[in-house]
Amino acid sequence: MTDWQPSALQLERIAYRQRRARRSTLIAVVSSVVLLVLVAIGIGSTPGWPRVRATFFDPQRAWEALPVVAEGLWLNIRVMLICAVLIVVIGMALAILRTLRGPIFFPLRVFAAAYTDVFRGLPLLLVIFLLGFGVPALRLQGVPNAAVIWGGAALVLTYSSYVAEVFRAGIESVHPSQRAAARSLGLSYRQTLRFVVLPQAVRRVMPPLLNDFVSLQKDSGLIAVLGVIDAIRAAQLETAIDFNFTPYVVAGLLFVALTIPLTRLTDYVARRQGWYGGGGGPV
Amino acid sequence: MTDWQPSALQLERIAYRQRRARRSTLIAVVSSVVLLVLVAIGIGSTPGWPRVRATFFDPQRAWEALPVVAEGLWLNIRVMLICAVLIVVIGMALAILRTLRGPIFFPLRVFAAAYTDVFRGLPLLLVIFLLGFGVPALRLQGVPNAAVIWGGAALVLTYSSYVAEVFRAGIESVHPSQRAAARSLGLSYRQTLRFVVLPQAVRRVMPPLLNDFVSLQKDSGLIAVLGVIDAIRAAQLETAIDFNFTPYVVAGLLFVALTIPLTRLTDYVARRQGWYGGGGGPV
Amino acid sequence: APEDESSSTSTPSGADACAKDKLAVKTAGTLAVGTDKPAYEPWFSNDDPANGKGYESAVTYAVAKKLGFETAEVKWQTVPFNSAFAPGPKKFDFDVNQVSISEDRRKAVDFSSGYYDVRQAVITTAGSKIANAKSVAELADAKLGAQVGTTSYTTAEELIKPKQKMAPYDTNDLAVQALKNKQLDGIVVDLPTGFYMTAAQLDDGKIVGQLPASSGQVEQFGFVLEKGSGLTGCLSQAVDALKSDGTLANLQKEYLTTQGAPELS
Amino acid sequence: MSLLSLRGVRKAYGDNVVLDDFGLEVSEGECVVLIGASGSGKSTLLRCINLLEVVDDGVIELAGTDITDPRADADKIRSTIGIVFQSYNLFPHLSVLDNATLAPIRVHGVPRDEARRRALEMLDRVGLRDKADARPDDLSGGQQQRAAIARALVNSPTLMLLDEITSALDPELVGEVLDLLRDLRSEGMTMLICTHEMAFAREIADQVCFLHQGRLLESGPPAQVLDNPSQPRTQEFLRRIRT
Amino acid sequence: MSLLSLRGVRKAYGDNVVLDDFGLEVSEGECVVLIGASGSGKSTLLRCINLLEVVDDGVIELAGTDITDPRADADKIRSTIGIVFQSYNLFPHLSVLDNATLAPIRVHGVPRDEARRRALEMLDRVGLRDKADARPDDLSGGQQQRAAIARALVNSPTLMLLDEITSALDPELVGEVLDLLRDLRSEGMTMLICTHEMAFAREIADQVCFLHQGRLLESGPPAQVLDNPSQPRTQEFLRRIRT
Ligand SMILES: Nc1ncnc2c1ncn2[C@@H]1O[C@H](COP(=O)(O)OP(=O)(O)OP(=O)(O)O)[C@@H](O)[C@H]1O
Ligand SMILES: Nc1ncnc2c1ncn2[C@@H]1O[C@H](COP(=O)(O)OP(=O)(O)OP(=O)(O)O)[C@@H](O)[C@H]1O
Ligand SMILES: [Mg+2]
Ligand SMILES: [Mg+2]
Repeated sequence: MTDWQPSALQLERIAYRQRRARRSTLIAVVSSVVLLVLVAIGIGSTPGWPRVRATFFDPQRAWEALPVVAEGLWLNIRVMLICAVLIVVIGMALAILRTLRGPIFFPLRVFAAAYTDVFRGLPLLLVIFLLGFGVPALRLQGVPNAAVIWGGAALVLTYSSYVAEVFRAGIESVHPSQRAAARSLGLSYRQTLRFVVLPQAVRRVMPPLLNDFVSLQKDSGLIAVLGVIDAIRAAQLETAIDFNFTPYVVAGLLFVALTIPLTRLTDYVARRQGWYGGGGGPV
Repeated sequence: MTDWQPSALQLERIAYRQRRARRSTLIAVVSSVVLLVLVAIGIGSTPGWPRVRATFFDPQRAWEALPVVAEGLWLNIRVMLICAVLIVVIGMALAILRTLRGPIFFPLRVFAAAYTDVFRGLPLLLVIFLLGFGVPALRLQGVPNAAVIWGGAALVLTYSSYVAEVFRAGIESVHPSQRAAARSLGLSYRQTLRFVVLPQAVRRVMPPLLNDFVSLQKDSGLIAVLGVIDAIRAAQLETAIDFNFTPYVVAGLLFVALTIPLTRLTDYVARRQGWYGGGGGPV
Repeated sequence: APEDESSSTSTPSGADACAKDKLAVKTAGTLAVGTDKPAYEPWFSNDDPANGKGYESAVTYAVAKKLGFETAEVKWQTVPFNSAFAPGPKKFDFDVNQVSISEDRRKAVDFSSGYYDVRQAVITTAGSKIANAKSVAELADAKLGAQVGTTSYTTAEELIKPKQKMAPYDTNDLAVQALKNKQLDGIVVDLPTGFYMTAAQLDDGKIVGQLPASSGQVEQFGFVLEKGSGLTGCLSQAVDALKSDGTLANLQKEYLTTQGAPELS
Repeated sequence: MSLLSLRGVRKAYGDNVVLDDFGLEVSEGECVVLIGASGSGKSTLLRCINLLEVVDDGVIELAGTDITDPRADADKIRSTIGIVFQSYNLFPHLSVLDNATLAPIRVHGVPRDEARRRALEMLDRVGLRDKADARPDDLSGGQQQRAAIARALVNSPTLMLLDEITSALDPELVGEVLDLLRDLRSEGMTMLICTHEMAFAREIADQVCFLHQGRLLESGPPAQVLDNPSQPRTQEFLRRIRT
Repeated sequence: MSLLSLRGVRKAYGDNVVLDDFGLEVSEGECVVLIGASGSGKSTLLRCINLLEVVDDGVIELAGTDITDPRADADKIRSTIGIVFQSYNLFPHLSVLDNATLAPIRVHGVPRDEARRRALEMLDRVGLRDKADARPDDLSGGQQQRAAIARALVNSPTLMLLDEITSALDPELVGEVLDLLRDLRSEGMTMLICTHEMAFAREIADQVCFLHQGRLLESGPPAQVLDNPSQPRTQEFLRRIRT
């Protein structure tokens, strides 16, 4: 069987498919390049382009702003990493509470639903204000005053309600016959969740989950309203010096540079492990 | 069969279950009330509480700020509604491009992936700056200059990349045997998507999809940096009058008031139609 | 005040080049003036730039009059700080928003002559650890805040070199809130705003003192114009005229409290 | 005494009464085969016994305890009952081997190596050893069914519920599964089997029960029910096969 | 001339060669039954014919055109071939009736009312009319199987691929499905059926094919293959049933 050699017909088919794939890539590449060039020429020849380039895309300004903005980004990253752990834990707990069945758990479901509704509905900025300015204003003994801590708490409260909904979607999408099979083997409710439902649920919602972490990374900057300096705020401070917006673009590129490897890696792993679809079929 | 009367044993079981459900509700209600009262007393007795109450929860100030903030909210709602339509369309298209199979579609998949990566990674604020300040600065002929339009475009670009990932998760979670069944009946790729894959996909991702629309509603306010007044901005203006944060709280409550009916309604419909789980089983 | 270097950008050629009908305004017969919303005291009054009260409002009307515009011909519009200097066409003829003149910024916009020589000050609340500071050096250990995008922030960083990172806030209101919460030891603001804050916004506010002028230069607030605007020269002329005839000094006396703040050594 | 005893069991989905005043006694070590038309309630009955559905009325007693009592510990009861579902319900994210070792390791506390050894042995008996590392989605219908059988049997439950477990198997494999069940029965396992294959029923059953519209219409030894049914409905049902 | 003709078909999943140099001729109106051990490649063969899998080599000709040609219009070809999957693959979000009317309305352009009428008629023939509005998840195994049969047959394809379509059916229903298939055959439908039930094969087949490890080992009329197999492997496979 290993000595199988494709027939002439099959070789012709393979060649045909390759030609088609190559042609479509070619068309795509050529048309993209043409489009890009056209857009570039079009934008480059507008009367305002030199000013826009100087204001948004000044390489020297970018280079100067880089260290400061990168330092701000470091705050985003730290806040994001620490909050992400708490958010996953709390979000998962809320999602589990919401998917409990039976009238006994009615109050828990109501609690989780109310939490999600309120913290998802409230603008993050308001939660940050309330916690970041409100709590320290209470002058409680022994409670920390630091802006980062209360800002982080606000992020956790808000994002855990988003993540809870994402997990819930995953949990509800697992067919009930899977639970039945697990329980029939004697697994408890917890074990069923842990070994059967959640592994399937989490895989299915990886893309929206990543959505939330990418936007957490960016929103972690909102705690800047409490007076700490994140990447965007650093860019703003730089911009104020000479009214040049390039530092913002630098911040944006840094964010994208952070996000892309994360996304590509997750996608790669997911596809390799067959988490998405059935992979590869022709239909 | 319709004349079936539960046996005494069954009546006893029903009563037992009701007792348990009632007891758990009672425990939950009592413990919540106790907790709330304790927290209220705890907060109320802190030295800073009178100041915090006056600063964040001043009923008269709230009443005064309400009309202005509500007017700002009206802008959020309009921007959100218009953008939402575009976002769903573009997000869906991107998700479909990303889930195409076969080497011919490789370039389309790459395009969709790149779009998602870039616009999901870029901070919304930067996209708003680039479009809202950059495009008008090009001084193009016949291109509208209005801040709301470019701000809206920035929202659409950014959010469609989020929504694309949500839809993609839904599409990938539909078992490939469903596609096979549809194609085997002679349905085309498009028809398979439309009648078989998407209806199942969209139902599964309703919660994260709502997530994105709730946060779109709030982020629609970011176009305030371009000089239009949304709810949060209106609250800020009110706050500047007398340095009282109550208007922010009013804005927050209005947002929550908008979100909750939407969420509850979707959940109700989803549960009735059996979109979530298998409903009702004991396991 | 030292000789103003900014008026040299484009000197009007003839004497009547600055006549009302020759002015390069957006819409003939009206003067479109931008400022942010909310408009803060003591530069404006009651968040209403059109009432002629508050220093910047009053100066604007005085300048308008010099250029030949009636009060009713001055049209105010809301311009967020960021869009005041974003590239591209502007809808306003000039913007007035406590913007400090600097050579760096001149790359992006035009400035008129300065209409106010500004000093930065540090304010705090009674009982704070810097309440009795006498020198800049004593402030180095304090946690200070300032509004983002202002020269208050950059000047303070340069002069005080605080050991803890300074906290930038979107608005001065937020900085005041943080000060009340003891999250800050002091706020750096321009002196007139500092007086206003200690009087109106803080229960036990206190001016610690004025910062020395940074690197010997006098900081000035100027009107912001579109880069290469044809109006810059005439506007500067008008400001200079108001300066020399004493109008500006009178208006400062009327609206801005600047007396009684100790100098920090 | 009966190991399993059902009395007056009722289960309805909405207006559709699927089990109606159902009664059955199964002694220890007995093999009871349920036959009946499609939709007559066989699978529902198995699901009720395994507490995957809550009965609307009636009592199900296992070894003398009422397992339908809401106070009963459902997890513990289920861990002594095995079930092979008609639709297999394998865990798609786990390999065949992991499907079969999940319960031994997590529920019965068998050490991992021991669990793997036993599972591989069981997979061997159903001819699936070479697919131990495959995902369920990559298996043929018959392979999935055998994986589900192995997953349930590896726990050696005292009561085994088997739903159409030979429907996707070829005649050779049916013979092997029959041998396997006979072995387990000789080790004392009690079995309740739903099937449409009368030959299979005849081979293994101690007692054959004929379900009709959610009621137990007729029961007895295979020779009696399958060859000399007393009820006209049973006769009609069985007529087709003999012609 | 043959309606369907396979020559040298090969299909492998990784190293696992599932179909190997497979050849088969099916004439118009013929009913060919595929038998063989679990995992021998029967379902894969049907999926390849329906272009749900891309073959690695070989030719599949339908009515004289090579459907494995990458230039072929797969949608059009599939719309003339019906398939009932071993695992049913009903659409869970649609009612049984909607499952059965989707293709007639969307692919064949049948007016909605007409499509419903025909679908209900077909559901009636498989005894499922009263479940027309039920969701697939609420059906018993046999009911799902019948819904899948109805969904495929309602399109009156010229070639029908049927994978273990009686596995979940009781003897009565098997008889009815047999009648249904005979009717359709007399209307000219060509059929390719996988089954493990030799009695069923004997009843319906014009030609029985025995698959072994992805190859066609033996084929001929049922009487020959089932009663007098020439290959030792076939003999071994069939021995179990006769004992
Ligand atoms: N998607 C897949 N990936 C990998 N291997 C597969 C896949 N589908 C089928 N196989 C393998 O191909 C072989 C043939 O499978 P197929 O489903 O055709 O068998 P079958 O003859 O229909 O068996 P059964 O009678 O059990 O249904 C099996 O060994 C199976 O494990
Ligand atoms: N979840 C459900 N909701 C509503 N009705 C259901 C549900 N499950 C089963 N039914 C109905 O209950 C009846 C009995 O189903 P059950 O699965 O017990 O039949 P069965 O005897 O196993 O049939 P088969 O031999 O076809 O597997 C059927 O009419 C079915 O439609
Ligand atoms: Mg069943
Ligand atoms: Mg098969």
